[in-house]
Amino acid sequence: MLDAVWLIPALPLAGFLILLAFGRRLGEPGAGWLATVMCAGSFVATLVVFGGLLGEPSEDRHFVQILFQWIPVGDLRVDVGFLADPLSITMALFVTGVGALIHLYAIGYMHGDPGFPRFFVYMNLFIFSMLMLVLGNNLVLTFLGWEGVGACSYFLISFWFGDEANASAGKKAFITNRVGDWGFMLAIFLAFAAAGTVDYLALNEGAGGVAAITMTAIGALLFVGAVGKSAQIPLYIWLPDAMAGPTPVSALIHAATMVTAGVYLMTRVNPILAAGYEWVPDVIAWVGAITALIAATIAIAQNDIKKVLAYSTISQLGYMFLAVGIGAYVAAIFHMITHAFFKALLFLGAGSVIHGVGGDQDMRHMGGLRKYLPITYATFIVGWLSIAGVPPFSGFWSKDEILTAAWASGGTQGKLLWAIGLVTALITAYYMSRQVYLVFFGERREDDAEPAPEPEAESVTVAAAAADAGGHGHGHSGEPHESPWIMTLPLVVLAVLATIGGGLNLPFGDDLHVLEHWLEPVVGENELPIDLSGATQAALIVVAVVVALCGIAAATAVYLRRRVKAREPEVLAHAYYYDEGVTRFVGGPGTRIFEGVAWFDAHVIDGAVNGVAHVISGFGRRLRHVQSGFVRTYALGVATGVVVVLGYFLTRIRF
Amino acid sequence: MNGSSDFPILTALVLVPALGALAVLLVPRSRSELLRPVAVVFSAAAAALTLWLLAAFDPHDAGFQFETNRSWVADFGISWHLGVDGISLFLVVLTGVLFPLALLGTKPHHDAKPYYAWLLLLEAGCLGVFVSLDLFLFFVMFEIVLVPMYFLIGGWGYANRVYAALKFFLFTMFGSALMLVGIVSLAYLHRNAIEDQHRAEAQAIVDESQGNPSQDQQDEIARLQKGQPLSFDLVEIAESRTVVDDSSSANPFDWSAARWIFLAFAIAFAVKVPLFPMHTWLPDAHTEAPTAGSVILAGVLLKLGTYGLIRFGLYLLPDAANFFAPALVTLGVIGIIYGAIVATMQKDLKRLVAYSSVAHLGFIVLGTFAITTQGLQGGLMQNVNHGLSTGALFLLVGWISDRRHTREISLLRGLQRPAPIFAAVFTVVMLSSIGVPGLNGFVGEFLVLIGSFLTRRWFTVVAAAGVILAALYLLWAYQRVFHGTPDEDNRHFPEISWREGMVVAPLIALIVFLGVYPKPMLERMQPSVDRLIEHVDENSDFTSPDVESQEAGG
Amino acid sequence: MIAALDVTPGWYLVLGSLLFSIGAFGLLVRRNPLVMFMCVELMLNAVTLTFVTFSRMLEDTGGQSVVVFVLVVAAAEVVVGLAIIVALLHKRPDATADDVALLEG
Amino acid sequence: MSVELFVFVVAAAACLAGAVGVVASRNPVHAALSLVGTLFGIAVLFVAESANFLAAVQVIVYAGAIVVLFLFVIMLLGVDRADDLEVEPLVGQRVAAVFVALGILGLTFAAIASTGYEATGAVVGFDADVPDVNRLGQSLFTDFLFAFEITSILLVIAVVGAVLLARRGRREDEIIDPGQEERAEEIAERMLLAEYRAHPEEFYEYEADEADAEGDGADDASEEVRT
Repeated sequence: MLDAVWLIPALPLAGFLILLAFGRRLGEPGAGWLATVMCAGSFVATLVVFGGLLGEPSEDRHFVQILFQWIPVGDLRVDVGFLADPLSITMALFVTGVGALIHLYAIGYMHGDPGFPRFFVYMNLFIFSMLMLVLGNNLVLTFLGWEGVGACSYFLISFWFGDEANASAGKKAFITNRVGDWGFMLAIFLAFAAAGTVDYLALNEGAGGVAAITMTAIGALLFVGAVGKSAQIPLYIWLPDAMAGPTPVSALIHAATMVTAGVYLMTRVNPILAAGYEWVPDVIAWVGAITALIAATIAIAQNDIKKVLAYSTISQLGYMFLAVGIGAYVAAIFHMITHAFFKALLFLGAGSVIHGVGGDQDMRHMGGLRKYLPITYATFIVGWLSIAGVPPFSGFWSKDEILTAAWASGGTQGKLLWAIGLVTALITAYYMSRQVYLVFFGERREDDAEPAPEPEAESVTVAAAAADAGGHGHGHSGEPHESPWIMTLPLVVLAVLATIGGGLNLPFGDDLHVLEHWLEPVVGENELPIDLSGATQAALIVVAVVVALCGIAAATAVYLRRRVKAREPEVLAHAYYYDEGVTRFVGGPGTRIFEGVAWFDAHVIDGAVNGVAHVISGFGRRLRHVQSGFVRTYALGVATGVVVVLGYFLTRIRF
Repeated sequence: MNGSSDFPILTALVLVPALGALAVLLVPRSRSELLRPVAVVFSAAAAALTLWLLAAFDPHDAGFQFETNRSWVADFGISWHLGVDGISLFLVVLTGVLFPLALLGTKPHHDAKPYYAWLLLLEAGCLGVFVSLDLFLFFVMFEIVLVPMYFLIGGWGYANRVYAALKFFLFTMFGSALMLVGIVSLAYLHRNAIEDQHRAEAQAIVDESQGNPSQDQQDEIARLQKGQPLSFDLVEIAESRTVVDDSSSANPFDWSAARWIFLAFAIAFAVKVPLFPMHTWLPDAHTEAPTAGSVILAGVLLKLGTYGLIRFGLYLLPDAANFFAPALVTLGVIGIIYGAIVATMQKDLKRLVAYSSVAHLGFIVLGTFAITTQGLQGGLMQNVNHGLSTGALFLLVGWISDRRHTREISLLRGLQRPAPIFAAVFTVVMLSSIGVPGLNGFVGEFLVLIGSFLTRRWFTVVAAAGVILAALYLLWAYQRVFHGTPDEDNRHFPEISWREGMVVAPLIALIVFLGVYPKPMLERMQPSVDRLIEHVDENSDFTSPDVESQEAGG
Repeated sequence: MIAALDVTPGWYLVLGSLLFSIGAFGLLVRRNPLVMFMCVELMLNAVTLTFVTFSRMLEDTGGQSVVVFVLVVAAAEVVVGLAIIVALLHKRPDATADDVALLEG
Repeated sequence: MSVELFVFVVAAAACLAGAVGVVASRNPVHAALSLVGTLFGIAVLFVAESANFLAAVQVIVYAGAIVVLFLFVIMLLGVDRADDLEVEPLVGQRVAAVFVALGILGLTFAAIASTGYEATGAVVGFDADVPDVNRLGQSLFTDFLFAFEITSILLVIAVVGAVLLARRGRREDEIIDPGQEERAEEIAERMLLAEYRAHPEEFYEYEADEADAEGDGADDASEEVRT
């Protein structure tokens, strides 16, 4: 059963190749169906392997399958091999599962788009890369997937390349990721130089043997990579722009799977983090916490329905890193899973809304949609409650576990992190409720389509989305209409998952910690022990619930009841001007530096060469006139030569 | 000498294209439609020979294979000495593969006959450089390469071709002159060293025979005291280690002859590579050359430099090479960053690709002078990768400028709309050039970096940043050229034709194959590279790093 | 006293050098190509004189043989040179050596 | 005062006078004549040095042939008018010439003086009673045979070259028949007339063309005549 692991990535790869060859001939919707089937098949394969792992006793629940040697050079040996253990399989499960659902959804969403087959080519390639990332048994293979998903995200963000903004958004994403990849690569080199291997198992075993400082460096560098991929401060700027891509892409890549790769990587190498100095995990925790808070605050003032979700994604990822930092790996993975459910749900819902209203993404033009889009509305509500942290929805349990762990990690640092997490939870509940009220409640405000005062990048993105709506056939802006079943079905499924997902790891009683026991063999010894009295835990839970409800209540007061005037500060709408600042720097001084270097090349280096040439030719031009053409002048020269030679020989004479 | 059949394949390899050039010249003016087939047939024959070479090559032999060694100019000990090892093998194959594609890729706009003749002569020269094991022969081939390229650029190039051709010629000549000095002085020093050695031996015999040597001792002495002939044999000079870097005085510039000679070689090859300060001929030459010329220039000619640095640097003068390695690595890293930055700012698509070559070649130099097996193999592989990806890029750019009669990036927009397949091909090549895993570019870059990280850690940290810049300039260029909505001029951009597809297909196939399964290539390089590193390790104070190897899982 | 005025070969040599110098001077200062040629002849004769003198001093006939060759060369040179001059002066009867400066760089 | 001294002084005086005459006389004819003086002086000195044959050859070839050739050329071209020696177009030429001449003179003097007026070479020695003609022939046809043969080739080449240079080749475009020119003009006029009859409306530009074409033709012709 375990031997089927190679099938997991192989199926999407096959789909990719087939679509590459015959995608146009398959056309619509055949291409979409093929891709979906491949993805689903890979999900089934994952289930098979999962079953196989369940068969094993928990201590040796890891299985390595080497396909072939990839880069064998001297001591370096990089295999194309898969590591199937609880962590990777868990990841693979929800990647393929959610992926299959989103593929299905996309068949409906991309209906009528001229690039329909191309879209699914990219999607399958993405699934393949993501699975390589997850299942790879060594850093380099993970890096392959890592870059692969980056490339796919580049393709998919700039999918509607007709608009420059989409193109630059994709480019921005790829390059920002590359900055992180720089750290990742250095980490690989350092790992090889220090431990002589890039293989996870060997590394994690040998982690103790290597100098702590080296391990610290490796961990820190890997974290740099994770920051880039998972859109943490300071490299988060690409994710909001990435919303330029089609909504299924936002749901799959920029919410559920790819952006969580950083968390996965950190969890994967937890022994390295443990072997290094303490400050690396602390940095991770703080970066995560601050990112969570900042992104949440920004989300308050966004008006683009997808932008809100994008910032909330960043903030949720911050939660996960917070968990990783304090060593609550299980909580991190747990939140990753639930987040995959509800955030995918929310994005797909948003997509359904955009699809319903004909491409407009500005929430201020929506409202009262609940009677037009009943299913979307219902499922969106589920997602909302889940992310807002209202029991019994899944988001509540995972988030609460992180908060508890933060509290339990002890010390003022633990308390501080806990407090930040709590505030973030409050804000999260607030802005999500705001979104729900603006979109679904109240009455329609479609008519008052005043140009929105937004950062230009954002507005362009909206225009792009509008263009894309125009792109697929029915961009009418008349009566909003519910999406076809093919789009609502995934919504329903995800809603169910988002509701019951919390059951994976309920805090009551040890035997309910299913996920924890399942992940035991991977994170076991480095997992932060939760030694809190039941009372404390209960208290924490209550606090969390209360906070979430407060947030919702506040939003209700502001946006539903209109009791309080809505306050959406410019600075938040502009995301603290960080992105714009970066853009201005790159466009200004950065470009000028580059131009300076180019000028140096063209004028100093090349100029030096041409200068030499000019000097020589000028010299020749002067020397030319010596050749006067007068015979007697030449004769004079000859005679002078005679004199000189004569004199020379005379000096040679010995008397 | 292993894998040798009685058939002198290397000689044939050098002669076939030369004969092809002759045949092209013999085609009557009236049958000018035959020119192209004839040229293609001969270059294809050469390609077939190289592939046969690849097949017959013994992967486990570190030494030179298929050797032929005939005396050429006996008085000066110049010999027709050819051979390949794991280091030169793939460069030979690359040359053999690229030329037919370059011939098929584009047609000359005029004067087809000399055009094809020059190209074939060029191929002969390139192959000769890679297989010649005699210093003088190497030099001759090196120069033979120069002339056809000069005429190709000057005769069939774009607007500014004459300037570019002259610049290219002068730069390379400047280097070759130094190289000739180095070669000759090396040969003489070698001869003198051996003669001194013999005199000492003779003296020893005289001493131990207390003045009255026996008959055979006298013969021996006579033999030893006979003057030695010159020898330009690369292998002999390199293995006998007669010219060593023994400069040990406190004065840092009191250099031994070996260092000066290495410096001469290094400058000659640095011009060809090109390394940072000497690179300025390259953008002009690449930009002004006809498409086939650019492809060959980037794909093969630049490799003459890197190959020379390995053969004449590490192999011939290991200790001097070790002395200068830091300087060369520094230049390489500067080239990586600098080339990328300048490329970003180019307005001309072809010029941009040309500057990207500077960056890529910087990686190769870095890997070469990291003197680790990973670095060297990565560098060698990067040679091939650069030949494939940049060659393909030049083909594509050439086709673009053939269609649109401009290479100005600002005049090209949204080409992906009218020509999606063209764009897809370009994307694959671009990603390979950026070094995205799964394509060949990554393997080479990764090996170079991981290899150099072992010995030149901080250089590597900087060089790795070049990977970011590579993404920057290529993606930006791609966005400006292929993305966006096409304006009136670009709306009717023709899709890639079948012929073009057939030309670029092998390149794409190789790009993917080497990215997914480079092992066959790497394992053929391994023995020779390891032997070279041992050679350097023994003959210089360089000590190759030892990675305490743990059992890589599985 | 009279013996002091014995004519030694040195006198001939001095005369030869004088003639040579005068010829050279004339060649340099005169512009008329014909006269320049005559100056060349002067120099040649100076040399022949010297040769003959040396042949006498060393009792070696070789010197005289060389003079024969000088004569031949002079003859040939004059023939060709005068032909050139004819061709030149035929077009422009008042041409001097300075007027023919086609080789000016 | 011995005979030898007397001969030398007179001959030397003649040589120098002639030489100065060649350089200084404005008229080429005078120059040529003074050259004769020099040549005779040299011939006399040859005799004084018992090189009788050479003296004879000197007189015959030089004075007889070469100088006559000079005079012939002068007369042929009729360039026998005095050229002024006051002007010197080349700046500093004369000063330089003086210095060079003095340089040569002084250096040769120094060379001669440095040997103490004695030959430093190895004395070969020949018996004086064999006539110099015999000796000369001996050496020419033994030691210098090869050079001697070469001189013949040299002379042939010189002759050929002289002929080629002197001969004025006829150019293709040269008009042989004097009447040809007029005929051409006549034909042109007739063509013009025919054109005008055919289509008078286009006539004017034709007229213009024909006119200046004709003009060109005329100019060419006149040039031909001049050369």
